[in-house]
Order: sequence, then structure tokens, then C-alpha cells
Amino acid sequence: MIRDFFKTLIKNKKSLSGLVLLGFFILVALFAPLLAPYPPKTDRVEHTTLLEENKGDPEVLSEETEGQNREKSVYTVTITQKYEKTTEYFPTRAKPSKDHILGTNHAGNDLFSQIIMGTRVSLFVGLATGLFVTFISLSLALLSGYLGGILDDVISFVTNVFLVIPGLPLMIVIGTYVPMHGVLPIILILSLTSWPYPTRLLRSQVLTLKNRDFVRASKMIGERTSFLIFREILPNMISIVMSEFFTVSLSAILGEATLEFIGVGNITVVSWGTILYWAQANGAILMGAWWWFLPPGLLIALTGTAFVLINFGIDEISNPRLRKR
Amino acid sequence: MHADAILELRNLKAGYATNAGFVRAVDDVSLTLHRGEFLGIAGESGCGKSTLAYSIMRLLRDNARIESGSIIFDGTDITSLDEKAMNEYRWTRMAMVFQSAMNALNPVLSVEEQLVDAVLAHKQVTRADAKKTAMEMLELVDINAERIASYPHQLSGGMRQRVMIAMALLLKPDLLIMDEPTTALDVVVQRSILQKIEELRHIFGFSVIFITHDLSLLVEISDSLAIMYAGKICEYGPSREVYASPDHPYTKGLMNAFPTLTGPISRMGGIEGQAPSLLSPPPGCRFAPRCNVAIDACTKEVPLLQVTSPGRLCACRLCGGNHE
Amino acid sequence: MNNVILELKHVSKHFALSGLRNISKVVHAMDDVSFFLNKGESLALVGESGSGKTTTASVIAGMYEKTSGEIYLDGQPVLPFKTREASLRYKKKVQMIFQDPFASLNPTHTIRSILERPFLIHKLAGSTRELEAMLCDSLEMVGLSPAKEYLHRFPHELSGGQRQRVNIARTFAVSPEIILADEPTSMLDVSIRIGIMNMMLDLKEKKHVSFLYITHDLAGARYMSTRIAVMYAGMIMEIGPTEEVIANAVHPYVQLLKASAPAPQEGVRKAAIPAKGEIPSLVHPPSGCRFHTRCPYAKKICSEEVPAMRDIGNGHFVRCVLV
Amino acid sequence: MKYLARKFGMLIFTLFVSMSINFFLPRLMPGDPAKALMDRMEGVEAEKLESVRAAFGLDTKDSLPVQYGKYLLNTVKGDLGISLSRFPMPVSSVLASALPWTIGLMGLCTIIGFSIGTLLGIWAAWKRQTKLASFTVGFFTFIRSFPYFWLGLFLIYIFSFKLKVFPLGGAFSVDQTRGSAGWWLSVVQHGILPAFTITLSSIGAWLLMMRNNMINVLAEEFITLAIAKGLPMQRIRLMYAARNAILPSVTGFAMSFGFIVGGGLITEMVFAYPGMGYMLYQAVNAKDYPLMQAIFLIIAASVLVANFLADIAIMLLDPRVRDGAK
Repeated sequence: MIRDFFKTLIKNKKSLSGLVLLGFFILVALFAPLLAPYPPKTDRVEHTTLLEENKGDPEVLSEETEGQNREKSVYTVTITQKYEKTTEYFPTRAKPSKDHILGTNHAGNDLFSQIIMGTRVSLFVGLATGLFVTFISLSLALLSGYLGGILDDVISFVTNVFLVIPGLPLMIVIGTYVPMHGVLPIILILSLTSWPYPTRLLRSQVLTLKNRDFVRASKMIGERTSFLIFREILPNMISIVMSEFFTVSLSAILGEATLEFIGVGNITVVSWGTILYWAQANGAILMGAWWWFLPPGLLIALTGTAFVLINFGIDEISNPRLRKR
Repeated sequence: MHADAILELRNLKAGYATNAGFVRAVDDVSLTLHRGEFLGIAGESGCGKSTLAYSIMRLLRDNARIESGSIIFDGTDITSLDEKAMNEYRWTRMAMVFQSAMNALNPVLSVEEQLVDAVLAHKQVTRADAKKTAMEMLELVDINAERIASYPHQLSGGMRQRVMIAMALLLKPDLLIMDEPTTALDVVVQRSILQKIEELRHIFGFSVIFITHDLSLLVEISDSLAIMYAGKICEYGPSREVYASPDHPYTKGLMNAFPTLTGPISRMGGIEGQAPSLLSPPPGCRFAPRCNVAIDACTKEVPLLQVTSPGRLCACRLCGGNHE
Repeated sequence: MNNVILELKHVSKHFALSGLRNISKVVHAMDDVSFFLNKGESLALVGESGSGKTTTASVIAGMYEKTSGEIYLDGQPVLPFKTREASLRYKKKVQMIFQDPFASLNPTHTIRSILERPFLIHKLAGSTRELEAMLCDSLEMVGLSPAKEYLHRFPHELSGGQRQRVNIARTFAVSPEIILADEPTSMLDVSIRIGIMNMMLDLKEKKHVSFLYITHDLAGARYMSTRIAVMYAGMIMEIGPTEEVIANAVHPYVQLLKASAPAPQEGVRKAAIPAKGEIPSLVHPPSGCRFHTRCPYAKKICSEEVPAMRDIGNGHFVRCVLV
Repeated sequence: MKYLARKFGMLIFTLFVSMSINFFLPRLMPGDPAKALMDRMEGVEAEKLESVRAAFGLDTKDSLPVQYGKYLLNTVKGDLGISLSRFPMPVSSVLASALPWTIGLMGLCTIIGFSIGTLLGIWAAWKRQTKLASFTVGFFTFIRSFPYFWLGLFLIYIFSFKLKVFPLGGAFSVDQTRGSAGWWLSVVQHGILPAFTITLSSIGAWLLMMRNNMINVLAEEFITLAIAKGLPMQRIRLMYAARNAILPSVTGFAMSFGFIVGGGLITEMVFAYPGMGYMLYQAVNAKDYPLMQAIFLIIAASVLVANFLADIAIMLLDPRVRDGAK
């Protein structure tokens, strides 16, 4: 059935283009280290050449500065070898050029490389949050929708309460308290604020399906509850679950960028959001450094568009009224 | 055009586009309805009877359209009218009652607003006068005029359908089209509404096209009967005659498909198989694949609707008619 | 009587309304319902929507827990089930056909995976080959042949009539003793209804099952059953041998139902039916006889006390004080 | 009325939950909260630290429930503690200076965004076969994928940096006397870009919601009946279609309000617009915890009130809700 779902998804023009776009970003993220011309956090390139064998003690033979950004030193490292190392520092805040197609930032990091590597973080945070939230909300929805009773009352009540507490300010406040190591805290904070809506939506879907005759018929022949939930109800929820997954992922990507931009996230990580943070912190606009802040935003929007397109396709599949006639 | 005909359909073709192709739900239908006549159209789901009703009111929307043929209402071919001119006919000359009053009534407007709306759209009267007309009409369908302030959800299923009927008769139309008006109702309520329609017909003298899948109902209440199968009319005639001696094998099968409340209980037959898809109807007679008296020729030639006896028509090569 | 297979004694089912504002409000879906079903017999349960006929079937099926009363299968009180084994044992004997053929087959499963479940759950097949044979048999039994043609299909590839046949095949898979048929033909096209009815009648004879046939159509009930029970607003109003109840309806409601049913063979348009109105709210059912608000013969006493079931002989019972 | 009472109860309870989050959040941090705070604020003067401890109720020997009770009481009375970054100003007076700007900007933008989006949605559904309608829907869908703040950056770059038609940031010109005509003009000038950003990015949500609802409603039988009745198209579009289609939008309005307020806050940050959002930004950077938490509380409260108002609107618009039938 999942295979059928993707088959219909591929047949739909909108969702197909969304899937292609998303696939492109995933490929970029997977092969980022190969695609990025430089490591994202480096500000220089070093060339080292072996000059001669040497039997003396390690020593620096000569040191000179060539121009503004170039140093040259001749030294021996061990007792046997003599090297020449050329360190070339990247210019800072440089315009796009042949060497740096999207220029460099205030620390001289290559922005193109940062953007490529940033795809990883943004996409990972988005998809991981989407996956996590979908799992949580689906579990809650099945529990509360199928089992009903007091559990349902409690879950729906809590859902309704958290549904109206504004998410972004809450994320910011929590984010400033939580120590940021890696990207896990951000995923957790994003999840914390985005579970209520999908939970509510999925729960109402479970309630509808639960009362469908095919579930009652299965119960009548003696199926266990687990079978009813996972084999009878769940397969009928694929499109709505997928649609929720993409919606949550999109808002997580936007949310991550926003938190990073404000400086609440982990600013040492290279992501689209932190690129924008550093751009803003260093007055990129006032310098007219469009190459610094335009590309990350455009990429966020393109990723978002991919998700939205996929969801358009899903909507058209599951709601015939929206189909183009 | 017959002198006393209020409506005449000539070779009407209509249908809707789907992803898989065009579904011609009404295929070459010709019918005449006389003034004051009660015509029943019976057919199973998907036979095109609703498309036929919507065509007459020119209500086909989105992907649905009238392909060809003419609908002559009181001497005018309304298929050629523009929307503005068509609106002169809608509700003043012909009105319609839908199957589900719950879905057909606007849930956020009161009964008053919805009734008054219809009057004000066509008549230059004050709001108060329109309301007075509406209240009188509600009383006629046995609803307390004070209920005019109600919203649809505050009424029971039967009352909603009565409101629909009151709404349809507000402007005293010449033709009332009823698309399965009682299918969603319980049998007792259904009966009382049918009686009400009869009563009102004697007061106002309108003609009725009554569409339903329930043939047993039609035999009792309609003057004439048209049986539809897979987009075509296969038999037409006075109700009692069609009931007493059906010509078409499909009609015969249908007549043998209703258990009765009186008389001996005998094993009934029904009809084997299922109605064909209108996307790719079978060649020749569309009923041939299910017909137990079909011969080879039936699957090759389309039978035409032919007069078999005065006032009666049948589209079957085995009941005396000719064929293409 | 050792011929009785199923018996209901004063069974009631009240649904609590959800939500805080409706606390303490209940829907009286089924009140004081008593009847029995003989082995191999077909009893029709007739009523309009909201009469409680589907609730009755669901309570017997164990889908809803009854509020009060007792249900006996083979003379033993059953429900609620204490163990899964007890539940399975019961379901092996009592099966249900659902009304809507479009909703009662899971659209994501093939006919095979739907139909093999009862055999697997109740461990009826010893081997895969045996299972295959059983699947084919049960499809051919309901007139879907060749069976292999249907097994790999999805429900949406079948017509309404074919789906209802699959449903019936599923209920018969466990060789039950009782079939609860909840308006099995009401959503089907007129021309194929009678075919499904005939098939059920044949299966009843062949498999020696008892039928509780639920319907709103009096004529259909007459075609299908030997005894008939008429429900109104959650209560049984009249019960007895089919021909007798239909020919000599005693309860005013049953008379009304009879007068309302289409009857083309009678030839003339019938006189106005006496009663008006619709089934009352079951949250606040009328006091006394539930029909008194619509009854043309109602007296003062009718609104005061609930009439008891009265035996008028020949297995014919009526719940009306005027009889 | 029961409906309103229930909604009001929900409002109060949610407010209580928000306050509780505020109270427990610092206490949920691992280890001793006071020490954790001190660690985070190296080099803070002793008196500031004291006020932090006081603000969080960490200076007392009271038990947790007593602290909680005191906190709730103080909050209800409007005592939100002392700001750290603007020491020793009380948080409430810091907020008082920011609130009018936010209410002015956001209130206006929300109403404009909702109105334009909803009207466009009605239009896009009615004319959905046309190219222009599909293009509009596509355009706003794309816009919606941009983060609010980035859209702000982009507009500043184009209109303020390149074209120099609008100021770069702030809410008014410091050269003008407060309250003078010139000052008001500068307020408008400063407001246009942020307002445009918020409106532009919020329109998409309303448009799509309304369009989808409209398309669903247009397929309903009561629309067919309205056409059959020969009603004027304008009346069908508004009283029959839009009147029904707007109901989910109003509910959605209430729910998305928090999101839009959030987006608006970020927009303020980009434009250095001296409202709640910019203040939150400053508070985050200065680790001014009492101010931050108070801002969260104020935003939560206003979103909740907006929700309540939307519930009232729904009640007025939908007779089924009024009767408790839905």
C-alpha cells in the first residue's frame, strides 16, 4: 500500500516535481563533503612541499611575508625532512569570484562550502523533527483516538492547551535556557512546540476510521486490537500522515533557521540559519553583501517549496474536489 | 411540439469529463412532458437520471456539460440561453427538490433568509411581503409558520424536506423536478411527503418529473413512467400499463425484483450481473450482457425507442421496435 | 424449548453522551428488548432509522456492552466476554453482515488478505493448500467465480453487489450458527438486491444457520423471514409469525408502517395515512408508550405507563394497552 | 452561553499553564538553578545577581509550592520582576514602552493580511481555472516558504540599501519632535517595510486556507440549489459560499495567530523596530531572563485573548455552534 501511495505521488505533476527537488537536496546533503570546494570552517589553504632530507635538529630556516595575505616559511620538521609550506589566507567579506563563487564571510570562510554543508544540518533537523513529531503525534493520536475514555479526554485536553500557546516565543525562551551541544537540543525544542496540531488532526482521522464498518467487521471476526490499529486503521492514514510529516518538516526548517538567526541555537554549527546569523551580526546588508544572506534564504524557500509541492500532490490525491478538472 | 407540452427533450446528450475520459451519462434522450403530468423516471445509481435532471435546470457545473440536443421548455430551447436569460426560467418557471435537504440547505442561513432569497431574486416585492409569501407556503407544507426563524440543523429530516418543497413552490413554477426527494427519509415520513406533493399538485397544477431508483413508489404515484438504463431510456408509457405488462426485459426484471406485502410469496428473480460502465458502454443494446433473452444481433445493433402500442415506447428489438 | 439458539431477556442499551455538558444524559437506544431466535429460523427485525434495530444487532454481536438484561446462547448466558478465548468462541458462532458494502471492506487490502483472516484467526486451515481451497470455496459459494479472478483484486475494483458477496463470504467463513444481517441490501441497486436475498436464503438452508435479518423494508422482511419483530424508538412493539403480523397488524405503529410501504400491486392510490411526525428523541423518550405522541388512538393511560408485552396467541405479542 | 463559558475556562486554564511553564522552566535546568544562572552570567554585579534570585524566588527558603503560589500571585498583580539589562527598571515598565509599537504594527498587519488573504482566497477559488489565479496561489505558496526574517532582510536590502526609499530600521526619526506631524510621518515611513513584510508573508496562509475551503464549499449541494434558485452570482459567492468557507478560516485565524505574532516578532528584530519582538531579541542577547519570560507571557496572553475573540466570532457566524450542535 505504501508502494501504491508513492506510485500515485509520482504520477501527480506537482508532487513529482517536489520529490525531485527534495531528492536533489538530499543528494547534496549526502555528498556535501565531496561537493564543497573547501572545509566550511577554514579560512586558508596550505600547500606543503618537501624540499630536502636533513639530518639536523628541527628548525625554522626562513620566514618571510609576501604581501598582505601570504607568509612563507622554510623549516625542518623532523630530523630527516625539510618542507616548504605556503599558507594562503582567504580574503574576508569577499565578493563572489572564481575561487569563491559565493564569496567569503567575515572570518574568511568560503560561503559556497558553508551553504553546501549547511544543507546537511537544515535538512537533517527538518526531517528528524518531522519524523520524531510524526511518530509522537501518531502514537498519541492512536492511543487517544482508538482507546478513547479518560486517556482520550486527557490527551485531547492537553493537546488543546498547547495548541494555543504561541510556539515561537516559547521556543526562544526554552532555547536560551537549554545548553546547545550539537543539533539535538534544537530538534527537541522544535518538536516540543510542533506536536499538538498534527496530534489533533491525526486523532480526528483515527476517530473516523475507527467507526468505519471494515474495522467493526474485522473486530467481529475476532481480530486483536493491535491488528485493528496497525493493519486496518494505519494503512488508511498514509496520506494524512505523510502530509503531516512534510508540513512539520517544513516548519522545523523554518523554525531552525529562525532560532539560529536570533542566536538562540548553536552558533558554532554551520547551517543556513547560522550563516544568516553571522551575516546579520556582521552587517552584511549595510555592506551590500547580498551573496552572504540571499542564497541561504532562497535555499530554505526552495526546500520549503519542495515540501509544499509534495503536499499539494497528496491533497489532490486524497481530496478529489481539489483535483484540476 | 405538442400543444400541451411543457417540456420536450430532443436527442439530449450530456455527461462529465473524468481522468479516464468522457462519461456520457445522458445519451440521446428524447422525452415529452405534458402540462400537469406527473412523470416518473426510474433507474439505478449511475444510469444518468440525476445528470438528466441537472441538465434540464442547466445546473451542470465544472467538468459536466450538455453536449448536444435541445431542451424545449414552453416553446423555448433553453440550451441556447445565456446565464442571465436562464435565470429568468430558474425557480420562476421550473424548480427543483434535491435528495438531501440537509446538504441542499445552507447551514448558516435561517429558513427565512433562504426562502426570502428565492422570492427577492425574481420579484420586485418588499422583504416583508416576501416573508409573508414564505410563511404561507410553510403552512401549506404543514410547518408552523413560526418555524421560519429556524436554522436547518434545528429541523428534523422530514421537516427539512418540507422546507425544500415549500421553497420550490414559492414562485408557483410550471415544472417541479424532484431528484430522489424521499430516498433519505423513513418510510412513514416518505409517505406523508408524497401525499403532500399530490395535494399541492392539485392546488397549483404544476408538472412533476420525479426521479428515483424505487420503481415500486413510482408505479403508485406517477402518470407516466420512463425507465432509464445506462444513459438511455429503454421503456416509456403510462405507469399502470408499464407495471401491468412491461415490454423491455430490463423492466420485466425490475418488476420481478420487489418483494410485496400481499399475495403469495414466490421466489423472485431480479437481474444478474451489473450495470455497464458509461465510460465504455457495450456495443449494441446496453442491456444485452445482462439480458436472458438476448440474441446475437442485440450485441451488434443499438435498438431505437419505438412505439409498440399507442402511448408506449420500448427500445428492444424483441418487443416489436425497429433498429439501426 | 431446546430449539432456541439465541435469547434476549429484557436487554437495554443506553449510550452516555460525551462532553461535560451532557454528563448524566443518555440515549435510550434499546430498552427492555426480549425475543428469541430458533435454530435454522429467520427472524426479521424491522424498524425505521433510530428505532434501535442496529444497536440490537451490535449488542448481540458483542460490539457494545449491554446496559442491563441477559443474552443467552444455547441456554448459556454470554457477554461480556471474560477472555479472548470466550470472545473467539462466541464469534465462531455469531457473525454479522454489515450494511455498507463500500465501507465494510478495507480499501487497502486485497480480497485475499481480507478473506483469509477468519480462517487464520480461528485456525481453520491446516496448510496453505487447504487455506487456498477454502478461500476459493467460500468465494464460489457466494457466486464469485472463478474465485482466482477475485482473490488478488482490491475492493474498489468490485461492484457494490460483488463487495457485499465478499462480505457474506467472510461471515460464512467460520461456519457460524447465527448470522446478524444488518440491512445487507439497502445500499445496493434494486436489480441486484433480490439476487443477494436469494443467495442468503439458499445459504441459510444449506448451512443450517439462523438469521436475524434487520431491515426497514416490511416487504423485504416478509420475503426473508418466518417471524417478524417491529421496533420503534428502542422498543419492540409487536412480534409474531410474519404472515400474521403483516396481514393482521395490531399495533397502531405497525399498521402505520404497513400503510406507508409502497405497494404497486394494489393499483389505487391509498388514503391518507393517519399519523404524522417522526421518531422522537431518544435522549428524552416520551413517557409511557413511546408511540403515543404520534398515535391516532392514544388515550391518557398511554402517556402514563409503559405497556407490557401482551400475548395475543399463536406466538404473537403486542406492546399496546389498547389491545 | 455554555459554549462561551467553556471557552473562557479554557482561556484561563491555558494562561495558568503558560505561567507555570514560566515558573518551572528555570527550575527544570539541571543542578542548582541559582548556580546555573550564575554560571551563565559571569561577571554580573552582586546586586544584579540578587535581583535575579529574587525574581525567580530563589532567595527565599520557602518551599516550592509556596514559591509557586507567590509567583502566581505576583504575576496576576502585574509584578513581573526586575529587568537585568535595564537594571533596576521593573520589567512591567520596560514592556510598557514596547507594547504600543507592537500592537500598532502587528494588529494592523494581522487584520490587513487576513482580509487581503481571505478575499484573494475567495477570488482564487471562484476563478480557479484561470492562469492568473493559479499564478497567485503559486506565488504566495512560494513566499510562504521563506522565513519572515529573511523576507525582511531582502526588502531592507532592496528598498533601504539599494533604492534608499525607506529607512534601514527603527520606528521613528530621532530628529523630529515626538508627536509632531513630521514625527508621525516618520513613524509611517518606518512602519511601511516591516508592515509589508508581515502582511506579505501572512497573506499566503489565509489565501490557501480560504481557497481550499471555498473549493470544498462550492462543490456542496446548497450552492447548486442557490444557482437553481437563480440568485445573483454575487449573493451566491458571498452569502452561500464565502459565509460557510470562512468558518474554518476564523478558527484557523485563532490558531495561526500565535504563529503570525511569532513571525512578526522576528520581523521586528530585523528592522530593529522597538516593539516586543526587538525587545525579546535584546533580552535574549543580554540573557535578561526576567524580561524574556515576561515577554513570552504577554504574547501568550494576547494570543489567548485573540483566540477567545475568534471563538466569539465563530459563535456569531455559525448557528450550529450557538446551539451546541457542532
